[in-house]
Amino acid sequence: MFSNILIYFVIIPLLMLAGFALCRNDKQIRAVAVIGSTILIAMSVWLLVDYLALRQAGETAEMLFTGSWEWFGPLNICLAVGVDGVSIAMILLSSIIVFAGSFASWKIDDARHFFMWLLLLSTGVFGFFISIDLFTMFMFYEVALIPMYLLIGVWGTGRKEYSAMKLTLMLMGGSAFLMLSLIGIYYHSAPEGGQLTWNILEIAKNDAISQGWQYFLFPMCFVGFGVLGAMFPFHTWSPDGHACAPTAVSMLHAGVLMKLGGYGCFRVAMYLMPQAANDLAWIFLILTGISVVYGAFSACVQTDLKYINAYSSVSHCGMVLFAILMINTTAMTGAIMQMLSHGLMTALFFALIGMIYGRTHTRDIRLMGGLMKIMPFLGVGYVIAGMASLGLPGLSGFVAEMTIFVGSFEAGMKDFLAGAGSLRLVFTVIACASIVITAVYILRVVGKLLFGPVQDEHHLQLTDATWWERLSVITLVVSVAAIGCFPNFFESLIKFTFSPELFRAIGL
Amino acid sequence: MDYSQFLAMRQEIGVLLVFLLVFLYDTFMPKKALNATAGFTAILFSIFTVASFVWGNVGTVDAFAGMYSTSPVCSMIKNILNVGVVIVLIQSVRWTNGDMMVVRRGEFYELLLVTLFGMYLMISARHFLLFVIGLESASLPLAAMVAMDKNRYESHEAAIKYILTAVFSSAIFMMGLSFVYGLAGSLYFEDIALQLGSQVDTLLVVALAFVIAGVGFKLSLVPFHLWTADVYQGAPTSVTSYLSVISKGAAAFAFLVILVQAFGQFYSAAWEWMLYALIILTITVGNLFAIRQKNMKRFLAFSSISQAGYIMLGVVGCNEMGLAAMMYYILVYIFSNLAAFGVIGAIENQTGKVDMTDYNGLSKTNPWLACAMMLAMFSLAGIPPFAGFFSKFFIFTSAINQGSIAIYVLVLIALINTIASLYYYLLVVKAMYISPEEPQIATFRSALSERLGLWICVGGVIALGIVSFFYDAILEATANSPMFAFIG
Amino acid sequence: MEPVIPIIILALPLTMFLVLGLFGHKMSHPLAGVLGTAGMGVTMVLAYITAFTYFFSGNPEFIDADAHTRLQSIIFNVDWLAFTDSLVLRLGFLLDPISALLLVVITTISFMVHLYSNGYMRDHHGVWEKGFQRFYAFLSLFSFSMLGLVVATNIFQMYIFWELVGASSYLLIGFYYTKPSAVSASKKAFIVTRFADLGFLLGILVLSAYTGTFNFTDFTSTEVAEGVYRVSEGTAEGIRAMIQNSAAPMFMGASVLTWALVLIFMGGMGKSAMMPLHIWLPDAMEGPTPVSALIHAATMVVAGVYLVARLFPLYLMEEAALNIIVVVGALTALYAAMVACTQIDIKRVLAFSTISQIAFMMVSLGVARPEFHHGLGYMASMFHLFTHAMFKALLFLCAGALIHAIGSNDYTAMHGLRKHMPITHITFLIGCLAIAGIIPFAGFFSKDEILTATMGHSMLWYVWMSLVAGLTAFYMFRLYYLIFWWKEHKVPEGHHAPHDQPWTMTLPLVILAVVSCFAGFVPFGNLVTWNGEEMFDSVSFFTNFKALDWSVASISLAVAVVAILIATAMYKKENPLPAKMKNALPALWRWCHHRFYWDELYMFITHKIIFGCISKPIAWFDRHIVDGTMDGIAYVVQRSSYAIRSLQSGNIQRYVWVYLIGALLLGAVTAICLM
Amino acid sequence: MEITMLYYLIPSLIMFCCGVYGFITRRNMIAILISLELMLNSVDINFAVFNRFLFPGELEGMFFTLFAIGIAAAETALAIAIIINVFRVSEKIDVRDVNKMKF
Repeated sequence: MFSNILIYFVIIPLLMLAGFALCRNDKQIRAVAVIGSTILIAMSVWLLVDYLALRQAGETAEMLFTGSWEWFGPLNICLAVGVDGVSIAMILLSSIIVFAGSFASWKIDDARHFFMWLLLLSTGVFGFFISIDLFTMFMFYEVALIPMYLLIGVWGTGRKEYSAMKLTLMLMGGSAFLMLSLIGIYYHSAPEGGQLTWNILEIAKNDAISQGWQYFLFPMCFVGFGVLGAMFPFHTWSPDGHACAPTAVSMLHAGVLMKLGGYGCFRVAMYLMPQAANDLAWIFLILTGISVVYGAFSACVQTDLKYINAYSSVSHCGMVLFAILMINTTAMTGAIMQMLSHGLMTALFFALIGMIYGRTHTRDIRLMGGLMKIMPFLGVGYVIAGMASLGLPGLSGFVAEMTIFVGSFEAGMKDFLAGAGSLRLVFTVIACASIVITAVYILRVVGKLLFGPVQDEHHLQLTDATWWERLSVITLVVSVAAIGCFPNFFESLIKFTFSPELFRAIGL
Repeated sequence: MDYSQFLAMRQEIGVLLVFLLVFLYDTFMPKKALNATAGFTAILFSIFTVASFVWGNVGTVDAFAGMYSTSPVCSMIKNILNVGVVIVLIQSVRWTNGDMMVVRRGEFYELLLVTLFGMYLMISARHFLLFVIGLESASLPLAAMVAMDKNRYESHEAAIKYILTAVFSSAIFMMGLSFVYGLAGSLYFEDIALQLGSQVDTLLVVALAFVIAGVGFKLSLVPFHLWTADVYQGAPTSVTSYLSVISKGAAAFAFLVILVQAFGQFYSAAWEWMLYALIILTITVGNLFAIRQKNMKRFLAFSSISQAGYIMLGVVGCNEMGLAAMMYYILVYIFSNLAAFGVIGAIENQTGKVDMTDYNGLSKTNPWLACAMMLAMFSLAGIPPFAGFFSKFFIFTSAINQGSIAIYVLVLIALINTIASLYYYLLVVKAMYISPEEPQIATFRSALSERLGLWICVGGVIALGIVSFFYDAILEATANSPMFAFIG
Repeated sequence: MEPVIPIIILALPLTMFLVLGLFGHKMSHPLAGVLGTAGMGVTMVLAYITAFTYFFSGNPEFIDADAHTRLQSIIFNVDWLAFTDSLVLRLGFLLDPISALLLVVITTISFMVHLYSNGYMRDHHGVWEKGFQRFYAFLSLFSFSMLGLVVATNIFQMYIFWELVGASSYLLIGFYYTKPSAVSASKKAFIVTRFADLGFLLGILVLSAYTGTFNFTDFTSTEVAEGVYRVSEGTAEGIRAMIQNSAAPMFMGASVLTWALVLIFMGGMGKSAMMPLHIWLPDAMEGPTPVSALIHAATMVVAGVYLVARLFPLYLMEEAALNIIVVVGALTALYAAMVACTQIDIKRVLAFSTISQIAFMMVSLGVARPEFHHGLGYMASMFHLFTHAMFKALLFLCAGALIHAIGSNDYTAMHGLRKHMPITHITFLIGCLAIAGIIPFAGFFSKDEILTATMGHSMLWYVWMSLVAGLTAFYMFRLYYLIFWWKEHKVPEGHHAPHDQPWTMTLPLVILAVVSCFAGFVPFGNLVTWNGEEMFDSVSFFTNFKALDWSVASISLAVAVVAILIATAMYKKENPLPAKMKNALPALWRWCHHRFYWDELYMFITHKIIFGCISKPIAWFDRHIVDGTMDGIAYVVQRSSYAIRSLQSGNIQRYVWVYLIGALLLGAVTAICLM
Repeated sequence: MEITMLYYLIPSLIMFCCGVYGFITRRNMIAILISLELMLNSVDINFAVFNRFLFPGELEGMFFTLFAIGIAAAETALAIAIIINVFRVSEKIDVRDVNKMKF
């Protein structure tokens, strides 16, 4: 068991957790946080390199580094792990954001407990991404959710109690549906008389879920994960939750946790129930298509920086689910890219917003202005994040969105030419329109917040970023630019995942 | 008569032995030594518990012409209850050592052991006469225990409410039994099943409803639950914790035994649907009431009502998996709930405060207590990696094993209810950790016994789920149980 | 050709951007300026070498000497992002007549502007502008993006750099970011072009979905050798056939190809400020004047023209698309010229003049047909692009010098500057003559060819465009007179008299003025034609002169001269004539002065409709309906919790009553259900 | 007239109903206890009657009756003790006053 590298993605956060408990002062806590998160990044890079080397060597198995250890034998629950390109991308994303998040919360109050909860959350996130057993996956999923309550409730600002409660309850509401559908999948995971299993790969191989059951289980599964992916109309936890959360939590939550939703939709809902995914896609296409433009339009008139970003996340994460539903290799690749991209840039956004808020003590854009002059580093960072968000080539948002658009349009054309309706096509065009709206709200914020005359005399005394803040921002900016500049690397990493298995049942 | 039959009852006899020793100790030891009654009982009972784990299992044996039956499953559930009792005993040390309890210390333990004996009988009874004796000896002494807090009016009010409703309930129960007897001509579970055939008539349904009501009273299923909150609130905390976990666990098991052994063939015809209705009502109403409770004990009373609904999910599955899941749920529930009551008891003993608002800012003054409470709440709410998550997951899984769409709907309703329950469990966490108000409770160091009890509970809450041994052991005990032969 | 030099051409500006952007604030101002200028200088030289090699080396990669046809050559092409197996986004370097031409234009103007900015970006006391290094970094970024755009090998690469030039334009317009007007102008520019780019993107998606390729060469050319292509109408016809034979060749009454081309043209309209997407360009003058010269006069704004030219063989397949281009271009040309006559801000006059001139190029492309003089319109368009870049950059840089000297954008603060700033005066005059189309200045030749091509297509548009040419001459000379003549310049108390600027600013003026004088003699017909075929058998300095169609040339010359004379009469000396004119046609003047209220219309659409009628209601809906539902569920649960509290009345008798009813109901309901 | 089972069962049922009615309507707790006795006794009658008429060869029902009587006695004793306790603390015997804990 301990010879499998993946296990350490869970063990190391847990060790860090123990380390925090033993630390005696903030300095040691920070040291543990930095060392731990650096190890995590190093491990994910190692994993990435190892994975690519194996693929290069002609390894064609769907998942690599697999391992399965029996846990609850009678129910066939195993601690099964394994990764493919998508998981690795997500693991990489998570470790980068944990790293940046540690630096962003350098001076947090009660650092010990903060970091303990944060690392519990990370444990859940990593565990979720490495698991290929539905039970452990779901367990880690919930492990990742609950620390949010305390992180927001204790360290948050504003209406934190309300927001924390709302966020937790809504997400748990999603997971209620999810749990039911996972159990349902378990009971249909094998043909009559076969050994039931929770293992995703085996379920997919067995392909025993009948069409009727797929129709029943798929919507619940998709909605369950979709809530975390901020799908309209279950997204309202996101603005309130983000607005009240402390910086690192917003980063982790928007950056990684919301990806759990998209990843789950892809890995569980679509992968295990492709028939229903194909037939029922239209319902969710409409919902996610609405998410995309709806979030963008909502963001246009918000005045709170975090609200703007939260709605923008609704729009961008809607794009992820939207693309997944296209059931088209290109679009799905784009969806994963978008997850990566959105994760990084939204983490960057939230980091910067947190830093700005820490100085000005307001997030209302009407009360701020001309900050570029006062804190050029943060200002430039914000502009870069904004540019990434509105899809400037060379930054991550562009490649992701373009891949999605090309793929979706292809899927739409295919439907259209086959006389299968033009829903996909129409919604693709609508989704494309979001790039304009995105530009509107991003530039609106940038213009009001950073440019123009200084609004508040007191702001003139503020200082620019400290070194740890710079480090946090630079890490994220470099990651965003790396994806934007070398998309082919990530694209090919991800693409291999879309094996014919996924499309087999629907004849694609 | 074959006296070796008594060997099958070795667990019951063990309890009686402990009872006798405590009684003798309490009666004949000099007054000075009585301070140690609590410790004596706890140690003695712990020894019994261990012994019962080691020698308690005699395999599947019927004794006394089949009135009494024990099996690995029965011995397992008794052992599980024993563990809970050990924790209750440890946690109650400080309370019974209080000034007020000087003269009644022994009584408390004696009554407690008698009720435990009654529960053993309920579990092992395969004849309704024995069952009724067990039921009554499990509930009548409890009334005296509830009234133990002589100086508090609430304690008496709780006791009167308990005894009156309990007697009413047993009257209804026995009324139902009389109909069953009239229809079947026997009070043996097996004979009932054989005699009744599979024909359902109205009288039988009414009798069944009365029987379910009678046992549902012990389990506090809605609408037979109304005594619960008042009694939990009024009773001394140690009694409440005993009432909420041990008595409930025993009743749940007995309920399952009655339903499947005596009325198994009417499963899909009659009581499956009754259970659905009761489960939905229990979970929902329990949650709705719990939402706005301010008194911690009352709050946990309603929470335990809704937990009972989840426990019942193990019954509707009606198979070994369900049985195992139910027993596992009871085990986990014992640890989680006793952790919560342990904290409440510790704080009540120190300050006398039991309101949720008193817990504001507890994490600042008593971080360990707050942490234990939080873990208990998370476990009750079913948050991983704590044991409650696993028990909930397994009980849902076992229920769905039944496979109909109706069960999916039922589980979905139960799952949606978990959101409401999460809400009120988080309210406690919120009070302790988030509430900005000044802490109401000063920093204090709780007694050794309380800390020991809490550590055991917290250890259980963390380990029971992650370490799969416990679940596997239970499942092993339930495997191939002949109990479900009559499920049609 | 080895890809080394092309790579450096692209890499050098990018490096400069990164170096100046990341470390600029640690450098001294002169170092940053010199570094930026030198980098651009090197790039310019390399671009010249490349263009020269392309046009004159006779290398078979570049020219089919037997057929006298210039070829398209892909110097390098690397995969950047593989969407699917066939749809691969590559970054490459396509060398053909127009990209070589644009390389020259961009690097020249860019270098001039780099040089010029050394002087412009500091005040009279030599104090550097704040963010001077940043300015150079952005200029480098822009140059990189623009170069990447013109050498694009596929339409998606073009889109990438298209976005990048948009962004660098945004950054440069908003260079004075503390000035609210600059911020809003930059925002406007970005959003309007973004909107247009949406069309471009959709066009690309449609085109690629049908054809399965992004490559320009797959749309318009046939491969003659490895990496070498020749423009061919046949390929474009093949594309058209492919779409016509597909399952859905028509959409809403027009062919899909038309839709795709019009959508792509929409992107061009945005960047090239065609009506109705022109509104950002006049506002973009909020940026520093060198930026206006580089981006908003010479290079970026012609990207739309370039885009259409790049896909010209494909446009030829759809008459409808070309007609739309002509109509849009002609309307824009007239509109912009009329508005230019009434503006006070000298940069705005120049901006509208730019719009009008680009519209000329568009019209020229729209009317170009292979059957008329080897596609004369195409050549004329590119020719005009080239000459216009030179003289318009010159005019802008002159305007910059004036603004720098006076400190205001309005001609009302200038007047009579000819004696104070002689060099600026002369160069500005040359620019005006060039744009007015006076022989032998550059604009004359290119504009004349445009008019010829237009006449070859349709008499209506010929008359129309000639009128616009006359208007052009009129408003330019109006501007010229109002700046340099009209009345004596009054130096305000305590100020120095205005004077010519330092050499860094003057030198580019002189160079560009010289180029404007002689650019018209470049034998474009042999260099840039739609299919690469050379127009003339042999060339000399006077080729263009000889090839003039005097029937057209004399008319246009006459129109220009008459217009100049009118302007002279009206504006040379202070007189009441302009005021009288204004009062004679008040409505027309007001509409022109307010630019036909386009801005107000857009304001209405964005603020009232998009923000007021869409965004705000959606935000409200989200808070109150969607979120309200969630809160409402919680509220209902809470309320129902209170509603049923009387169940737990505390009364034992009620308890057993409920118990009994419960038990009876349980039995009764089950019994009834069983019957 | 032959005395059939119904002649016993109907009075037993009436007794039971009276007991329930008494429990629900009487305010005195002692009266409530008496009502409970009525209910329990009606159960006893049922068992005895069923045994006597339907299964005359056995004694199961009779035994049950005996035990039930014993249990009823224990219950009554306990209940009276608690009622006395309540009376001592609150000086009240009205069941409707015992409702301090509610909702």
